[in-house]
Amino acid sequence: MAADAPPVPALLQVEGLHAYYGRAHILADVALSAAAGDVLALLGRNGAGKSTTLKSIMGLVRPAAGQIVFDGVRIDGTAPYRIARLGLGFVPEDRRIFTDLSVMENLEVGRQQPRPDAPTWTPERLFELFPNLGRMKSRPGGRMSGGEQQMLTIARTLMGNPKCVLLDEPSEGLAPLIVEQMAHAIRTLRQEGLCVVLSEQNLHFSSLVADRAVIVEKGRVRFAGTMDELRADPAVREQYLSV
Amino acid sequence: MSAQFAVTFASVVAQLLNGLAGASSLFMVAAGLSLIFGVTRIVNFAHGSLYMLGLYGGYSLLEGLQTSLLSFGGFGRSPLGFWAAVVIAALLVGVAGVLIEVLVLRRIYRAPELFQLLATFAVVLVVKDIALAVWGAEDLVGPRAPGLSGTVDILGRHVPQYDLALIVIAPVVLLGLWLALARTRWGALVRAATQDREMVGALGVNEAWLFTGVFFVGAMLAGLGGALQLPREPAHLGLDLALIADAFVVTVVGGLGSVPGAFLAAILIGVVKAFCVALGTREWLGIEISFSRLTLVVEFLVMAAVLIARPYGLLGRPPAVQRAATEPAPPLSPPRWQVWAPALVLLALVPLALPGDRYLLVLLTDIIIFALFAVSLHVLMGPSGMVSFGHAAYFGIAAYAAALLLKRAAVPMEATLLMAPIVAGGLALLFGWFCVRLSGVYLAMLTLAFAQIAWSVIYQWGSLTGGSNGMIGVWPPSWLASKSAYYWLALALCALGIAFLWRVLFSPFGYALRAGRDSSLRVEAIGIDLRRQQWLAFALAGALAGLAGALFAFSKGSISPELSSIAQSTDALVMVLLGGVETLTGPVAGAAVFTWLKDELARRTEFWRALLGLVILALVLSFPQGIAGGARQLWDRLRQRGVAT
Amino acid sequence: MTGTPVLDVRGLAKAFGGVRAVDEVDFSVGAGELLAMIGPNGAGKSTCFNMLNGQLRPDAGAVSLAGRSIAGLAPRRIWRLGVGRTFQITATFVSMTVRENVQMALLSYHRRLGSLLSRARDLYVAEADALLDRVAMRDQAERVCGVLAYGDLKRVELAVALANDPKLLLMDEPTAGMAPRERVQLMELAARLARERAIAVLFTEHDMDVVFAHADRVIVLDRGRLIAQGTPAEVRADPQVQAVYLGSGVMYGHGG
Amino acid sequence: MKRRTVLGLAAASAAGLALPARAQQGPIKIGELNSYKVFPAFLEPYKKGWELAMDEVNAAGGVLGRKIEIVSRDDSGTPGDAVRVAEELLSREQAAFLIGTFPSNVGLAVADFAKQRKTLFIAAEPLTDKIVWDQGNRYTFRLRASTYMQTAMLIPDAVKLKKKRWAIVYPNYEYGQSATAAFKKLLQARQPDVTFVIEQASPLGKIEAGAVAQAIADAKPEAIFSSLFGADLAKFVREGNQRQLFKGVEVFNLLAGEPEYLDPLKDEAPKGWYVTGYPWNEIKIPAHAKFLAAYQAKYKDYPRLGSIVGYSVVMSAVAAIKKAGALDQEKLVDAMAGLTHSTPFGDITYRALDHQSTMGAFVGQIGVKDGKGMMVNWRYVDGKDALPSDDDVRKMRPSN
Repeated sequence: MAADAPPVPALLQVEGLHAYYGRAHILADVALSAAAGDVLALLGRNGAGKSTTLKSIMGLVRPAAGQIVFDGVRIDGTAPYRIARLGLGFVPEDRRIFTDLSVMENLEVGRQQPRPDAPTWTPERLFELFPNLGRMKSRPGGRMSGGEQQMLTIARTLMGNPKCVLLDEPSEGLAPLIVEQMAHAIRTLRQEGLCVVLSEQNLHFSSLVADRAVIVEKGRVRFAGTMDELRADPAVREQYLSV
Repeated sequence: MSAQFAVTFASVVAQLLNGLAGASSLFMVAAGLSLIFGVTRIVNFAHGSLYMLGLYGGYSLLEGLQTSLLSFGGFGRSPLGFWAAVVIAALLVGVAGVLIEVLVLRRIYRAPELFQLLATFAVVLVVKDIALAVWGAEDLVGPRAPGLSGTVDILGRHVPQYDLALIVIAPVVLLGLWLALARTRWGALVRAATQDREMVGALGVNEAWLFTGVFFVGAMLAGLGGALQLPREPAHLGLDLALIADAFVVTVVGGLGSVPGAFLAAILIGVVKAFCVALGTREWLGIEISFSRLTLVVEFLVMAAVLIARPYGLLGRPPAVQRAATEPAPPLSPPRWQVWAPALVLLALVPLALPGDRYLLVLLTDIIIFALFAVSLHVLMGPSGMVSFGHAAYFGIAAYAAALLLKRAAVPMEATLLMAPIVAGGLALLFGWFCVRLSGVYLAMLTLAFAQIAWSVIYQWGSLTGGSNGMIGVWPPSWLASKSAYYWLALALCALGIAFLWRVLFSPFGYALRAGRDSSLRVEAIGIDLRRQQWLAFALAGALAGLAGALFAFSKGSISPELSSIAQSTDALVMVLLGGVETLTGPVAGAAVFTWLKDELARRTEFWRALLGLVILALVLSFPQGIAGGARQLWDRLRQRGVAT
Repeated sequence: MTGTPVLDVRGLAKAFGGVRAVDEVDFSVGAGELLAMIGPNGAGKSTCFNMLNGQLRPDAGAVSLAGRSIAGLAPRRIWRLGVGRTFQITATFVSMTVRENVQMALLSYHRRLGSLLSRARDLYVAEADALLDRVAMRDQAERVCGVLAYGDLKRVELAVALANDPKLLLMDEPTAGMAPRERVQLMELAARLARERAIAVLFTEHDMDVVFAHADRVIVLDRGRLIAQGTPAEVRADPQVQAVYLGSGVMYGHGG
Repeated sequence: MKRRTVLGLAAASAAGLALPARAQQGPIKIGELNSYKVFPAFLEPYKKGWELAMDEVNAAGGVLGRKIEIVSRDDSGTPGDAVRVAEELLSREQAAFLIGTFPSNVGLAVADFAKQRKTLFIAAEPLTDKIVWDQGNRYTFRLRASTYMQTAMLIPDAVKLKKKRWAIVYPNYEYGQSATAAFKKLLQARQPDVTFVIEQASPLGKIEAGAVAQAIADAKPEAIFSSLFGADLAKFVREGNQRQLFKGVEVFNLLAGEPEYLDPLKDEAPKGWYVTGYPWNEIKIPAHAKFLAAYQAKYKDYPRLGSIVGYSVVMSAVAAIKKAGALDQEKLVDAMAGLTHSTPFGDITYRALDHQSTMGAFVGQIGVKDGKGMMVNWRYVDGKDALPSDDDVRKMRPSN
């Protein structure tokens, strides 16, 4: 599928991914790819397998079959920390902030060595991206609002200086104003040359930030193409996204 | 009659110092335990064994330094040599901890909660036999600390210099630990992993090594606590279990995961014990109270009081929602009749098929009774989500109730089988009222405290219970005198009891318990008084454990306090975990395998304890869901493979 | 609105460690009415909710349900008085089937929880299925909640919340995690139920398309205070609300 | 075989549940059970003791023309397991009768089991007085000098010192409690003006030695009676020494002269304490010399008191079989009553009156020589001289 291919060589390439949860077959033959500077939206209804796809890439769910290549290295079956150290960052859907740790300590946990081929982040740079955080450096994560936590969880992942970030439902449960800030942040990441893969239900938000989209339904890929192609195809939107 | 004497200021000070010195090692062991629990959620039963290894290791190192060619002109007898031995022993124990973590625990982190406890229980058995083989059975009295073997006069009392050294060392260790946890990257990682280890891994931290590191530090602290006791306590084989209960008490009283809390709790308990000794026997309002006898159980009284007043210990906080690495419990399914009905028939036929084998009947009677005991515990642990470390309280109390009713009140044995469970259920109702107000390990430890209190009452109330000797002549009437008659009775009653409990789990009452375990938030939001349900479940489980206890008493003809002991509670816990918490048949399988294994191995080999430990470890590593759970998982995996290909 | 409101809140306040999470909030909801509570993350919406459902005890203020004070009562007592609720993060019994989840609520409603020997799954099956029909989950009645999709769990929660025939329904972000059309369907369902059964509905929501399409009235909280209230149109036009919450408006207005 | 096929109960019968071979003309099996893993310090030498005895008996041609075989089991220190193991020994191993046990509760449980099964049981070690008195039965006999007897052996020295203010410290269970009760009763009978200024009961194995030593020192006693042993004793000695508790104070300590408990103290063994025990290297009677030589030759180690107990209990068993001339239980029990035979401590008799043997103990003081503790000024006290009057015993013992 030509439309599926990113414009430049893929940084992240997933093929034939299968995953189970207990007895349930969650993913069946999922494929996707994304390149540096590329924002790929993984769309689909709740329960379609978006989150499991991201977790499988990150190694948090062990895929039953399939091949995942990141930056030229096969990473399926690899421990999550090794995947993270290759420069793949993960932002979970429910934020998973360390509530007992302060903002600075949360960032410290995410810190990794700078990478020559990826932007280097410092707390100062991150506070420019998320000004709110800079005003609450020593506040425990548990005493922050949902929006602030969402910023912190992205900042924490960026402290690892990733080449590619997986964002699971970044707009979920946030006030419209905060969602706008998230969109701004994701666009900034793209400008920095990062590869971003995000899972979303919010087509509108996705169309603001993403270049390409993959639609998953019942664990299978039903559409892969550019955002423009998706916009031009109301039937697909209707059938798989219930828009 | 003991004469009363006044407690003077000087003696108060001296006893305070005794308490503080006694608290020092206890603090270190508890801090290590707390650290390990905080990060890995492992209730490390083997922590006492690590402490014991610290003492033995320190002893051997000092012996080596003093007697071998390495003595370097008395280095072993110099203060430097002594402290070097202490530190090296602690580090070696840290390495032992690493071995335990890497070889065993790392493989089962994703197993259901508390399953790791089973593995560490097995480690206790193995380490104990290793220590016996390496160091022999005789107590080993270590040397006094060179340079600190004298005493200091404080208010006319001779206070050992070494005690003062211990009093100084503990806060230094506390400070060091606090700095490491609060001020270093390692500390931040440890605290983060305490809450969400999977996320820490996803951020590029090698959690496995982080855990290993934590285990090293925790084990090293236990080893340090042990090695520091060398000048005060002989190395002997009973140290592991003597200490582990105390260490748990201190950890929980202080608040899980709180190192300063452990410090405070150790001091509190050390000082309370010292003052109980100092008070001796006192008479108040005509009632004589022997405080020195109270030392038997005082730490558990303190723990019960603290937990009732502060459900999360002195400095503990309600735990942040911890992300379990485990999957949620699967739905409960009733055991298939195709399995249990033939099994029951076969069991009933045993006396007819093998009329000569009295012993098989005795063993099977034990297994059947323990199966009911384990199932009654499982009702709490599995579907209700309440772990009890003190389930033997009800087992033992019922055994005593039955025996006393029979011997003292001349109640027919048949009637005692009805009354004893009622007594046990009543006691469970009393204890449960407090317990269900807590959750998690705190709940478990409160059950343990109550069980110990029950045990100590049995143990101390010699005029009624026969004290540590127990009671003999608790035999059933003549129609049950034959082994097969009693076997059938036990089989019938235990099968009925188990069937009743299983039935209850599928009743509205049982559903509400399971609902409460799944989501206490939702349960409250649909009008269910969860505590009340749990409270009644506690009583029900207690009563059925009581039935098992009464049957046990009459099957043996004699009882003694260890029926309510920690060891008996642990056995039940091991049976449930070994079989698998998440299936109904698990506890039955666990009871059968554990009882049979123990009997079989003890008969065949001298080092049966280590062998039992190794077999349990093998089972743990091959069936991380328990024996029954493992069988189910295997089935799932086969099906999955079928679908994928 | 006519007569006594179903829910009436006056001067509600709660502080945590000196921070006023909810500060002198007044509002009421009438029978059959859908009231949306919106505001930035951390504005005090959850605190407010938790005081209404008994999870938290208010520091000050009155909460009355159909004229009866419920402030400070335990959640289960409030439920018995006729308050159903759904949670922001779904709270279901993951080891039970969808039907069993609903049956659980029915068993509690009919006070059958002391029963030790009857089989729970055989009780109130028809009633449970009727409720599941209403939320279009009947076909998944036998599935275990642990494997259900998030949006489906939300619907299970709604069915559970309806089991006690409530006067008031508290829904915390009822459509979070759902696809756009599912959101619409769920809120339409809630609105229909509210009107048919004269249930008062109070909900929080971040999806402004949902709020503006379905709420009868909207109240806006910011830093614990009520800063605006009125019809969706009035609130939408409020510059203060735009500044603290709605933003430029690019994030909504595309739904349906 | 067919029965076993019918019983496809693989789980329960997997291994080792085969029916016992009914070998009538093989060796005579004696069932032995003990808490080897719980009390290894005492029971390892004990095991060596009975192994030596078994070898000697068999080398001499056995008894009744058959060799003896001791089938030994670990009872894990609990009455429940002990009763099960005892059943296994009798029904599966076809043991002729039972010997062994260490803790009192296990001893009593097995005694009651023996009564129920009408089988001879020779309790080797349990010290509780009840096993032969309050709860004695026809089938149970006990070898060792009981708590009461050992306490009584110390009384003459205690009375001689004419100390008025006594402190007591004991491990808080049957043995310590009875020792304390017996000591108070016997001392008060001989010396009515005595006062007990403090009584410290410590949890077994968990004594708060510093606090206990301090509390006793604060009570300013003239003498101390202790029944501590093992780790508790070692801790108490060390903490007491440091706090100068024992300066000018006479100390009596049951069992502290037994090598099991004395040897670990090395040069810190408390000089001058009055103890019961076993000065193995100074006993000159021929029976002991022979035993000592054989033991040292076989194990390259010196015997502990446990070795004596293990050795003697087998000798008792063999003597009983020989006297009974058969393995019939009633004949064996009748043979045991009044049985006299030789042990390394000299001849002993199992009294028909209460089934207690007259094996005595060595009473003396602790001295230190070459950095090792040892007993000095010791004498052997025959058990028969430390027992209450026959009338008193009859009153205590149930009439069955």
